[in-house]
Amino acid sequence: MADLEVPKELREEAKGHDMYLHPIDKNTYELFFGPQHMATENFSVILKMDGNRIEKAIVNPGFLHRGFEKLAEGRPYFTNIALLLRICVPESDVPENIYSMAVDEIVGWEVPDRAQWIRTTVLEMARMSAWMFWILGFGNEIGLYTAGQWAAAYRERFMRLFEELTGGRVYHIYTVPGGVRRDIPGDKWLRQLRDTVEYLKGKLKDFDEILFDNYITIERTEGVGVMDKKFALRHAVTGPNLRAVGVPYDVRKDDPYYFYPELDFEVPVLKEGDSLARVLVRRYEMEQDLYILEQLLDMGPPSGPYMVQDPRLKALPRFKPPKGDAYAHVESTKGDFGAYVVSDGTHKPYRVHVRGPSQSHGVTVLEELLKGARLADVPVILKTLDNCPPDIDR
Amino acid sequence: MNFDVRLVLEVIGMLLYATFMGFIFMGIERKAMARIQRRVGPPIYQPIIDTLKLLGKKESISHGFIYDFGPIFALGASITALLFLPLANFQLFSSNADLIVVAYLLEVPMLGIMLGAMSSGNPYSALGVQRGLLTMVAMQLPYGLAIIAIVQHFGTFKLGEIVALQQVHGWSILVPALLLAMIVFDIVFQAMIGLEPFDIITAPAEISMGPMLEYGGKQAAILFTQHAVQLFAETAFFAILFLGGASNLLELLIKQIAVLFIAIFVASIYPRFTIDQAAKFFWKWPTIIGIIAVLLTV
Amino acid sequence: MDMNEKPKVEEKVENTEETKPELPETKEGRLVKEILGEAPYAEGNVRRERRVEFKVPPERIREFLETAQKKFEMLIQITVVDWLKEGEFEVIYQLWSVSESVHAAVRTRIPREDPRLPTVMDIWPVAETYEREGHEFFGVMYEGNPRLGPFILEPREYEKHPFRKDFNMLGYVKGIYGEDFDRYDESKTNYVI
Amino acid sequence: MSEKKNDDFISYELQEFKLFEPLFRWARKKSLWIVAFCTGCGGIEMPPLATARYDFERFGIMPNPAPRMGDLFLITGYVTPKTLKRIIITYELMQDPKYIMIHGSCPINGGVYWDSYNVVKQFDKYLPVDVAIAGCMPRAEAVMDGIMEIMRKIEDGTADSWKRYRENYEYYRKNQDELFGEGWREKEARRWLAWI
Repeated sequence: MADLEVPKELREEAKGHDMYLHPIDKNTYELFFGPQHMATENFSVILKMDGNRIEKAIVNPGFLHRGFEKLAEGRPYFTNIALLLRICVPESDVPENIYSMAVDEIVGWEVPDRAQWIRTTVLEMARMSAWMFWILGFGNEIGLYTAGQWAAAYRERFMRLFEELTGGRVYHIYTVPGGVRRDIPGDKWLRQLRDTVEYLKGKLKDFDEILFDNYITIERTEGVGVMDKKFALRHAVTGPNLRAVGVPYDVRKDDPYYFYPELDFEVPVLKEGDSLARVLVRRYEMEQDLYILEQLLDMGPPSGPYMVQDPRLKALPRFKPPKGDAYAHVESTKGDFGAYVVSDGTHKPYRVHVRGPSQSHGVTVLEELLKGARLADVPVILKTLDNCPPDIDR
Repeated sequence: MNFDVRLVLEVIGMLLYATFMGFIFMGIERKAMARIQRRVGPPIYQPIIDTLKLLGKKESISHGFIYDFGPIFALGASITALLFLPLANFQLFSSNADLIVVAYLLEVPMLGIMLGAMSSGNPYSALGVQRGLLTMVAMQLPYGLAIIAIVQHFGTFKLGEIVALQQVHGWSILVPALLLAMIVFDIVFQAMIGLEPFDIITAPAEISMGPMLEYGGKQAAILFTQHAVQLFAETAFFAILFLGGASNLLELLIKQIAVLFIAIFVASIYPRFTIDQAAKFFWKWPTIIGIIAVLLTV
Repeated sequence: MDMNEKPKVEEKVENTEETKPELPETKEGRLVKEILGEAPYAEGNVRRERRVEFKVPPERIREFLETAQKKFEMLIQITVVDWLKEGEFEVIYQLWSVSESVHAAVRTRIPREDPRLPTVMDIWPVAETYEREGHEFFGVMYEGNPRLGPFILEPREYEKHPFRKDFNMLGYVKGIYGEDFDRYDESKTNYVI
Repeated sequence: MSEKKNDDFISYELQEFKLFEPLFRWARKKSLWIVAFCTGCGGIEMPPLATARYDFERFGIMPNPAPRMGDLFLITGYVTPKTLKRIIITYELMQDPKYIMIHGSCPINGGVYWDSYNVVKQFDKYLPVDVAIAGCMPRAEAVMDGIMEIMRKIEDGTADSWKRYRENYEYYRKNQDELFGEGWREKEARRWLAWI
């Protein structure tokens, strides 16, 4: 607060390097953690170590930067869907949805019920498959490969359903402004989805036994990377990480969209704020997500069109929304995922700004939590924060 | 000192057999883990192919003499340990206290790897070495207690005699005190062959293979061979101490595989400890059980 | 049936708000009124349910955000929009109130030639990342943030501040990676994306 | 006794033992270790490949975090210049013979990011490539097919990217230096060379 001036020499020094560190004295050493490292995947943390303890951590992202927001300014509205979904790879429906929601709001479209139902279902399926992927990651980091392998195999069931619904395994390009790209294939697909939900409900017990109730998992995560409530709010921590410090903030409840107001689900909250709490919140959310999917299936897809009826949609590449801007956000497994879209009345967006939850989790929060941690805690903290490097880089 | 042709042939034959079976054990380990993970898994002879491939690398980076010497030192120690073991009716070398010799020769290979890894200059390797040495220190106490329990019960340091006594009085694990010692030894065994929850030394997600990080090509092939021999020797040591030894190689093999499977099952349901937790763990339960075992044998 | 009605209610609220200049008697309206009472220099209005916005002159943005922080606990994002024709950067501080469930966009405009703003790192430490990003891509100087510099980009791209509207991306790409990746349509007149 | 024997063993050159070459080729084909460096989005198709549905360990393929032991470098998706520096260093850490497979359209010609200022357009200008798989994202089956292709190429000896890298080192080096500026290895890579 005292000096508002940027130290000039620091800025000059920063220009030559991708990162800078103070010179290392006798007792400490620098450890480059990533990007060629199993735990980080295209993300790098420079650790200044004192023995086995971390004195200082400096995050060095940018290995995945493609300039999405700039590219989106050069492509028509509907083409952007195929681009922006690549921001969040394990949960690619989330960027599709936030962008579509924002454009819907700018245009003033009211998305038909059927499309809303499908979008909700797709989002929940994406959440569930992302949870499975998270178990894989977390299991691998703490050395429990069995749970991860099982989870990745269960994820394939969702991949198959996605493939049947959208035609793509990983990138679906399915949710578009005004609705969804195509209708549900039929009742058989719904039956398959129900089977998968039932199947996973049983399998969650297996995960409880092998992963969540495991003595060593609890040893490894308890008391590691503790946050308190004030810290979390000041650092814009969202999603399960925020719920693990006792703040019941969930976009699905607090800023409801689609079918969520109709659904009955709980927001699990724990108070401890350590890695174990973050793991357990995720565990309870898996249960809630399966419950939500079940309710959606009980409700059944409402009849009606799956796309907004608008004559402007006939010439998609030249589709022009009115001037305006909108912010839309959804709850992803990683946290609050938002997009801010500005339209200047032409057929390309003037500015698209995506807010990935890892922008806060992966930089300032990580740097703070790593201070004083052991080296073996780095992967645990990384994974329990559920850091997703493409969110930071975009 | 006259040259004994038969001994030399037996040594060579036993080495070939041990190396081959060690590789197959490694294959069984990978295959069984894959089956637990609901996969098909690699063929059972996959480690042999891997070692061949590493031998066939056209380039071998060296970080100096010690770096090359480390793996060879480790392999030598493993082979020596193997030769002291009474495998079925072959005991190639023998001494009055071969139990102690084998028990500590089985730990020397880790020192060899540490020696080589340390000279590679990679900080991750150095961290792995640090962790490895700490694990060794930590597991020394329960390991020693388990062996003391055995020695006190049988009243001899000779492996051959221990086997013979077990043949007469039944397996050691039938004795309650030695059953406890066996539990302690099994926990230590998990750390000795580097499986979860004690694969702290390699820990791919933390220090990405640790000491092995800089090894590649022929040195890595030697390390693989060493691991195979070590695995064979350790499982055999376990079978000899607690499962009554064996009168022929087939019986030994069955017992070794049984030991191996226990290790695999434990490894596939437990995550990895951190190094300080591992040390604390070793000095807590295994040590307490070990002391009880020793007291019971007095 | 119920789900059909809900969005329509929202729409009506939105329409009425746009026509009326005064603040509606909702929780959003009360929130805006409260904040404007403490910060009379700002303009505020309610866009729709759970969305409010403020316009603040750049020299008092810090003061305003300090006031707003009492109600809006989280700084979700700092968006910079480059309005090339006006010669201005619009900096939007997007705040979220956890207690009230309201999103606020605090807008301010600064000149494009010398974009300077005070940092809000001490109010929300997470602003450090957002500011580094805004500095890197647009060249906005956040005075007081010690870590401005190449963050995501490498120094070469960092110098150019690539998200500015006057950054000729295609020309830059051709200069670096060569010309042979152009994507024309069959008549070689238009780019095909 | 055994030490000396093994020491001799290290020093001889295997290239001279042409007799063993078919055996080694077979071993190389059957035991491809992937360097666990997944660039870009394609990394998401690696877990399905390694797990129950596709399980590439059936063919002896497994991810290995140590680049020195790796054989196959999978470039799974677009490559940014910042990553490319690390890729080049990691590739040079790997020991011959080593193979590169590029995965997805982006390393081939930029893919969807053809006009992005931060995505490398033609990967094969900077490092040699053995097999390229098109698609965005290529399905797991396509990746398996690519791996089969590389196995076939190893067996008949046409997977020679490591040889090409040695022979045309000046060309690749020139392109790398053009992209990153002269002296990037000394200036930047030296800091993380040992730790990468």
